[in-house]
Amino acid sequence: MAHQWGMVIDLDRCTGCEACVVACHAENNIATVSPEEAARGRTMHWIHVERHWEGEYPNVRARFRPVLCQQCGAAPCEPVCPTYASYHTAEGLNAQVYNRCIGTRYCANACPYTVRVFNWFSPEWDKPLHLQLNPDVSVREGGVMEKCTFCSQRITAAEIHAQAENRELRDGDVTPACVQSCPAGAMVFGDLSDPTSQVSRLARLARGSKLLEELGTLPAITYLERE
Amino acid sequence: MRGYSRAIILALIATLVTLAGLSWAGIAHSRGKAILRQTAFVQNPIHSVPATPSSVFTTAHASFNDAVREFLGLQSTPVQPIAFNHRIHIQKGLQCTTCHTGVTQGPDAGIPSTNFCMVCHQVIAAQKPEIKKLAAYAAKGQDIPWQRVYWFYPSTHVRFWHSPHIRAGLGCEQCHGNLAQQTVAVRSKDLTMNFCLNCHVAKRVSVECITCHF
Amino acid sequence: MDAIYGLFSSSDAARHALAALRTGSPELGIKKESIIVISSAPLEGEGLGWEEQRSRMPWLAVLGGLVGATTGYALASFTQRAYPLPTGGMPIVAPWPTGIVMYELMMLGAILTTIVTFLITARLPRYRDRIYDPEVSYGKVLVGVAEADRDLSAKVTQRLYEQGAEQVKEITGHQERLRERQPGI
Amino acid sequence: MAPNSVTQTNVIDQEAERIREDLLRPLFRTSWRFYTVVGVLVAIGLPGLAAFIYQSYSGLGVAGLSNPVFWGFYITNFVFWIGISHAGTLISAILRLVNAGWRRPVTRCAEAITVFALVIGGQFPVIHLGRPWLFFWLIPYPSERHIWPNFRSPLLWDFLAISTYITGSVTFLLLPIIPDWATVRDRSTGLRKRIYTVLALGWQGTPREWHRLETAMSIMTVAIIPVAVSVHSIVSWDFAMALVPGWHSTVFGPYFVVGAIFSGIAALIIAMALLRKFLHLEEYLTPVHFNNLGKLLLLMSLLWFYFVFAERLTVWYGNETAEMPGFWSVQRGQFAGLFWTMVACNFLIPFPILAIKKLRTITGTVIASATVVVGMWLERFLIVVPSLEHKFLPYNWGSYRPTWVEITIMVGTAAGMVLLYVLFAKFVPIISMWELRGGEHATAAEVAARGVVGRSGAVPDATLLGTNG
Amino acid sequence: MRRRDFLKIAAVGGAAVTIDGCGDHATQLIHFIPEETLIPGLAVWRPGVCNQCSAGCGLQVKVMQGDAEVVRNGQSGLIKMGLAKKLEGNPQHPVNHGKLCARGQAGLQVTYNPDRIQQPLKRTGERGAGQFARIGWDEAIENLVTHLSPLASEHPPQSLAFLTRPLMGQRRTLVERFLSGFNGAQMVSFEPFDDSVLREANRLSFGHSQLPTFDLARSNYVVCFGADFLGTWNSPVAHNVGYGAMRQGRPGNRGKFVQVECRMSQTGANADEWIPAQLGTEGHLALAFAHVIVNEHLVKAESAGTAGSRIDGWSKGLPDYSPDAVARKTGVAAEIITRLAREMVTAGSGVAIVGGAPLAQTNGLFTALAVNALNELLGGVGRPGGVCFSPGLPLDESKRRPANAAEPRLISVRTFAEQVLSAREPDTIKVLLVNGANPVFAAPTGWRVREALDKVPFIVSFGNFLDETSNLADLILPDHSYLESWMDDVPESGTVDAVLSIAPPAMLSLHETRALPDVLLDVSRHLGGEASKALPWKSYEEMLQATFTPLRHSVGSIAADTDEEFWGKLKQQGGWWSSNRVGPPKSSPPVASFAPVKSEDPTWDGAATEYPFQFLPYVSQQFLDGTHANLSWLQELPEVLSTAIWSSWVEINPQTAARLAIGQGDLVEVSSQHGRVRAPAVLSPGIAPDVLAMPAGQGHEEYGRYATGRGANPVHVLAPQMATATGSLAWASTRVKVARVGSGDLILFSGGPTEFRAEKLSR
Repeated sequence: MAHQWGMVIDLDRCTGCEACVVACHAENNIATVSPEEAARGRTMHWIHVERHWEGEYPNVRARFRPVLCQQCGAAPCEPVCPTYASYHTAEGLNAQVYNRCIGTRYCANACPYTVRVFNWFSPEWDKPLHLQLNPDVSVREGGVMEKCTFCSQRITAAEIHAQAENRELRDGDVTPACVQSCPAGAMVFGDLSDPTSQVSRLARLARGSKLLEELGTLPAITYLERE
Repeated sequence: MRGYSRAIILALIATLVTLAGLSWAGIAHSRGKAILRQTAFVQNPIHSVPATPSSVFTTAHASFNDAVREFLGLQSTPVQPIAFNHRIHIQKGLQCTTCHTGVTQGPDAGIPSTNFCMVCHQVIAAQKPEIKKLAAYAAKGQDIPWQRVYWFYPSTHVRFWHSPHIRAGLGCEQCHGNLAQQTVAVRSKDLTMNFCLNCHVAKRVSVECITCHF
Repeated sequence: MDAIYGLFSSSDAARHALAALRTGSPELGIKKESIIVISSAPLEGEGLGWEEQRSRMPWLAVLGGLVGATTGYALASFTQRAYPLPTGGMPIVAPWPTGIVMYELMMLGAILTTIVTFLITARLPRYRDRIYDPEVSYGKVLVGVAEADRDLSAKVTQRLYEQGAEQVKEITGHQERLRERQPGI
Repeated sequence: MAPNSVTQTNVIDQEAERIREDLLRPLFRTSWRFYTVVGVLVAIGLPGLAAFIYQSYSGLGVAGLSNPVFWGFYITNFVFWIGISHAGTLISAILRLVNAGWRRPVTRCAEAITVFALVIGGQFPVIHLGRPWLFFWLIPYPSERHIWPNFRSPLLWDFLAISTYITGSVTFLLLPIIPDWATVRDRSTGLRKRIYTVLALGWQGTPREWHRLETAMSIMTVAIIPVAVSVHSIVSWDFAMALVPGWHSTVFGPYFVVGAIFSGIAALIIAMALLRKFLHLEEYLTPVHFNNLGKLLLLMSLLWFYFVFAERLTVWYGNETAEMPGFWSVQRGQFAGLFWTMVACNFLIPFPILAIKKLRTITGTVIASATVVVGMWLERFLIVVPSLEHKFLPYNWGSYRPTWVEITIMVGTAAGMVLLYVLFAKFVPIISMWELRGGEHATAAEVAARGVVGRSGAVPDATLLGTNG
Repeated sequence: MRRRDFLKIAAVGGAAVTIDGCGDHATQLIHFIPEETLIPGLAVWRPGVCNQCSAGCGLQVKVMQGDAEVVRNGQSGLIKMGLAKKLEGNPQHPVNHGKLCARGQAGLQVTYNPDRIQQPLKRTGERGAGQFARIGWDEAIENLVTHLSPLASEHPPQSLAFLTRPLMGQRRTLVERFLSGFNGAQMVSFEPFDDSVLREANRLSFGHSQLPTFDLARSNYVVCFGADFLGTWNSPVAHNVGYGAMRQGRPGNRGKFVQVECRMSQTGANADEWIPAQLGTEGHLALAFAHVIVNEHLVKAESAGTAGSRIDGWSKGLPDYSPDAVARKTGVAAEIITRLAREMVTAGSGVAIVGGAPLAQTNGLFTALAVNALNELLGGVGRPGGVCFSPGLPLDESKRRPANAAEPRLISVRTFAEQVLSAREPDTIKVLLVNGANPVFAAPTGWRVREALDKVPFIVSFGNFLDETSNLADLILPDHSYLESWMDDVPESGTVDAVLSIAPPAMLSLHETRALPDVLLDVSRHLGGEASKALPWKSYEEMLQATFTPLRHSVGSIAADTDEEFWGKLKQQGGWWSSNRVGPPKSSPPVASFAPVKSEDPTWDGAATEYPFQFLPYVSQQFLDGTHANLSWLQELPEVLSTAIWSSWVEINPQTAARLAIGQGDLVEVSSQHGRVRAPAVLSPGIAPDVLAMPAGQGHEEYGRYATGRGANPVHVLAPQMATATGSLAWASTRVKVARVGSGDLILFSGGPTEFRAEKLSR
């Protein structure tokens, strides 16, 4: 049985510190754009923390929700791609194959979570910021769609290492950068096909729900709602 | 007759005006993300202008020529600073892994530094012209600027791990040709996607796109 | 290719000439099949050769459509199965989209078949061995006889003039030389 | 009987010859106006080309698109032009199918619109690509990558549908041109003669050729209508297949098709008016044509209004959380101005003009058409952009503001369309000469009276729209 | 058109000419022999110590081989070297448990910042004009020695000052020892939003002059007064780790969290109850809680011990602080006060936290003491789920300084500036050494730091970057980044263990920089005499080894037989921590005599009539006090509540804004008696109607390409008011007025409307 990678995000733990956001930038060679580009809404965040206000002052509350690619089981973004740049892997990942992407941006329109970002220009780094680039991950070129991969490079590396040690992957062998960084432990990653994994156990909690569940996209991310 | 030609002109003008209005006034008003220009400022004058960001690392092409070459998949033949002879080293009994140490452990095979070469060549064949070049590099404290022989364009987004392939029992020659027959390494295999896929399909290993493209 | 023909100003005259040639064909020693009519517009009415025209073109188009649809299915299913990449939880060969592909290729097949059938049955393009007169494009109707290597001039010329031909011309040899023939010879 | 008949035919002959001269005049005489027009159009078009090259090289970011409004002017124009393309083939096919006699002067200029609108519209999906140089990956061909296009993608359906449509339309346009090219061939000399000789394919005009041509045309007529319907349905499915509030709607197929025909007729009326004016075809493109097309336009305007109403009603009545922000932004938010302009352009203005018989003159229909073209462009824009601005998660809403690049390309391609049309009118008789028989165009009454055109098995004409002129 | 675009177009045009004319830039550079060998493509993880704030988190640095362009022996070339690629928390570290905050993650960009000073610089133009010449290290050291040697030999009083941001670990010792060689040398410590009030209060209440550690993980009830403890305050990563456990770490027992503040912070957004109280009255509110608890006999007043005794009227049941009276003062309803007070006690284990704006008032000490007393009353001090103080290392602290050396005087920047400006002989301070502190940017204009610096004859900066203060330097000796140098720290809080964070350089230096400690050692060797006697080590590493190997004899995370083994393991592990937890200390014996504090209201600068709004600058989630404004990742990190990026802004209550006709993004001018600042408005539902808040950190005049000229600096409007007890800046005690001055621009990450309600969104 292939792994089915999934994530649980406990909104009761999430404090909106955004460590995940920077961790993701660092891990995945995500470019910062520029103030001008940012003003056009062209930032490249693969994960962002949504903030929703509730109520009026003084009975006001804010809720945070980290939103990243939900790695949907029935992903609206996948079938619309004419070149198979977006497809579903056997391990439940919603893959984005950069070299196949011709930049129709159809997938980004189809994505109800708006978590796909487009390289409007080829990214640039002011020297020597390019030295920070993670050699494990491609630097995407202009005209290519990208999004959260569940840090598939870490999954691949963990599989290679496990294979080298002649063993199966264990729960906790793979942690995407955001999960690794989350100080409050709000994010848990693992194999949903293994009923004993931490992520499976958490996903079964009554607090769990999927984002925009009614759309039938079958996200691999379960949100545990704030109590 | 005159009447409707004027009407057409008016309609055209109206179209243009609508378009202009659309683009500059109506569409992107207010609440969106795009509120251009940033004008928060302090009263103190800014006395030095920040340096213009210089673009150094980019996947964009240096020239149109590069772009065309990449599009056509053309790779120029590397010219090595020293005519390293693979055949002799293999004949003398050296293993590939003696120098390419990373190949069993990580993604990259790696090339040893000048110092490593000099461990042997301090003595061995020290008088040969190519070895003298090597010694000259070593004396200057410089590494040899080897040229890559096998590589992919960045736009292919290919990530390749050597170690799993070595563990799977693949010989180096599968992808690099028989280096025991080569002097200076040349690109003797065309490492296309077809080449990789055929092997992956034959050996029933993953043909998921993201196995290699991530 | 030798031919002889008359140019007529009206379709009625042309029709009469055609009828005359047909009825007189044994007498003139010409085959019915070698009688030609050329006009700058489809001619109206009976007796101008229309009734003889039959074509299987619609059926061929239907057949082409079927072939197109089959191609569409084959293309969609074989290519998708060759490198099966699941998307959106859909089957590898998804029925509805394949239906669309089949439909479009069916129509394409029908259209291409029609074009090809048209070109073949209308014997186009053909730049050589054709009987033609530029006068046709000025509205004249050409009626004549084309039979290889036969001298039919006198009788046929006569007959054509009788039927009101404004001009009678003949083509001899492979150079397609045009020679106007005078009436009454 | 015979002499009488001869006299009669001679008159017709002269008449036919005059028609030919009228229609061939633009081909043989070139005025300074032609060069001016071509010059101006090239001058407008080239910056568009330059802008596209600039965009390809710098990155799509030079356009005004953003996250989450990934589609903007380019796709708007794509849909718009594909809509315009329904001018021709569909209208002409319908008129052919019902054998409306008055269609004869209209069909070719309509079909030409189709082909060129497709050529222009078909460029937009490529223009809008992030990596346009890789557009050929949409074509199913065997490659060393072992990967084929994804036939589940509406964009691929688009590709197939537009390919089929353009093949069909070109055929539909070219087949009846062959005899006319033969005519041109016979009347020209030198290089032009050689070119037209090739183009005419050695057309003679035998009954066999005429028969095959008409058979082929009747098959094409039948075939092109479903293709045209499918093309715009598929274009609408580009939207309807995506889970975007405001897009995911079943009514989009017919809604788009109706809109397409609507804008197509409008474009045709404008084109006819221009041709009539500049090529002096007053005698051939008569008020009757404008009147008839005006009625068609009126019908489509009503249909369009019906669809807009139906679509809005269900959204409003359903009051779904996700759909309402986009809906209200169009009804009374930042897009309200454009929306009500659209309603005015597509209904409020053209409806009275077209409904009142006195106003349904050439001037009237042209004014109505001009507003409809603008209105239909706005409609496409209002389908594409506001929905993308207001997707499910409000945190991610965004906005769109086009840049000079998009506008330049848009204007440039529009100029390109006109340029192609002008050149076409220059090199091809814009009214089918062989289909237009002497006297037939004179008045609609005459058209109605004259009845059948001699074609085997043909339905008597003037059954539908030609009768009540 | 940007230059880049032009070049690209030019490239297209020139393509025909330059066919095949382009070489690989990299091949034209010399390749140096690598100084360390790593397996290419494989990552090694090396320990590190985070220097992005003062929490002292332990790092794990992912290092991979890469080609870097460097200068070696004056020659530039390429070298294969280990490059830090990612920063993660050290999983073993007791403070951060393998986690790291956004700012910590972004620390990578400090090392690779394009605007780093790459080699020593000497001023060539006017001071402040930003004109510098590159010089070699020998010349630079010689230059410094020349200026310092007269001071070392002649012993003039107050001849040398060392302006620094709070120093970590042994760096502080080293600098103190260095300064001890100069008679009357001063240490000027500067931290813009410092916690000296709280330290003082903790000294008075508990006998520990340090920041507290909270055992949130075992707490059932957290009430926090104004501190952004999950975002920026104290040891945020440790707090987040604990907070997560408090909420969902114990099945069936979810701790409650109440936040008292007048502007919703990132922390406050997480509260179960968010209670806006009048700024400066938080102490009263705390005592009102105590009042209810004591008077309802839930807990005996005496149990508050020393901490209670610091409050006037404590033993009498705090008669002045009845819920009704306090409700009038704070704006918090009496019922809420009563209810919360009861909840706190019944919850079992509770902790009260105070920090940030409430202490940045003239009555800050009162507030802090009040909360401390409440804390003690709740029984949380030194108990599970409460508050405690991290123990120091089990080392003999007396060795820190040579016995005969005088301790350098520690003064504030304000005092320093006053001294310089008021001195009769203007050159009393002859040399000023600056390390990391940027008071020209972050101190209120009223302190006149810039004028003072102008009067100092010779300024040396050890800064990595040209900031507003370094820009005034005569000589710049750039420090290594913290990934390139030996780092050590003893976290002040965030852990109940005794912790030493220590790490060798994770990577070789990228530029021609030198570590500050080694430069000081070098300089002291050059100076000779007293100065060198105080610093007998050859290198900082040697000093660290000498200092910390004695830890081998304490029970801790490392067992080793020899000092070398211990040192080796220490370097590998990235620190040492006591393994059997040194129990959190109980309340210490009373500290000196201290008159109990009476109810004290804050004093506001500016009349309420003319300046109707309280101005609340706050530590920025992205940039803290502005130190990180030059990191592009953080500039593009949306501030989580406003979602603003690349911006600074003024937060206004929507109703207030409506009254003043201010719309979202409008440019507003905020002015006090002391200055004005302009920034776009952000309408925030989470701010009191009479408060204007503004994040610190932007508005740099000189700080590299990402920060310079971006946003506005709220410090410019601050009154130079002090907290009465400690003399630190009362940065939240200024009144301002606001007016719309135009249509401003604001970059928001979220394009969505603020009024959208989440409950409609998902179920």
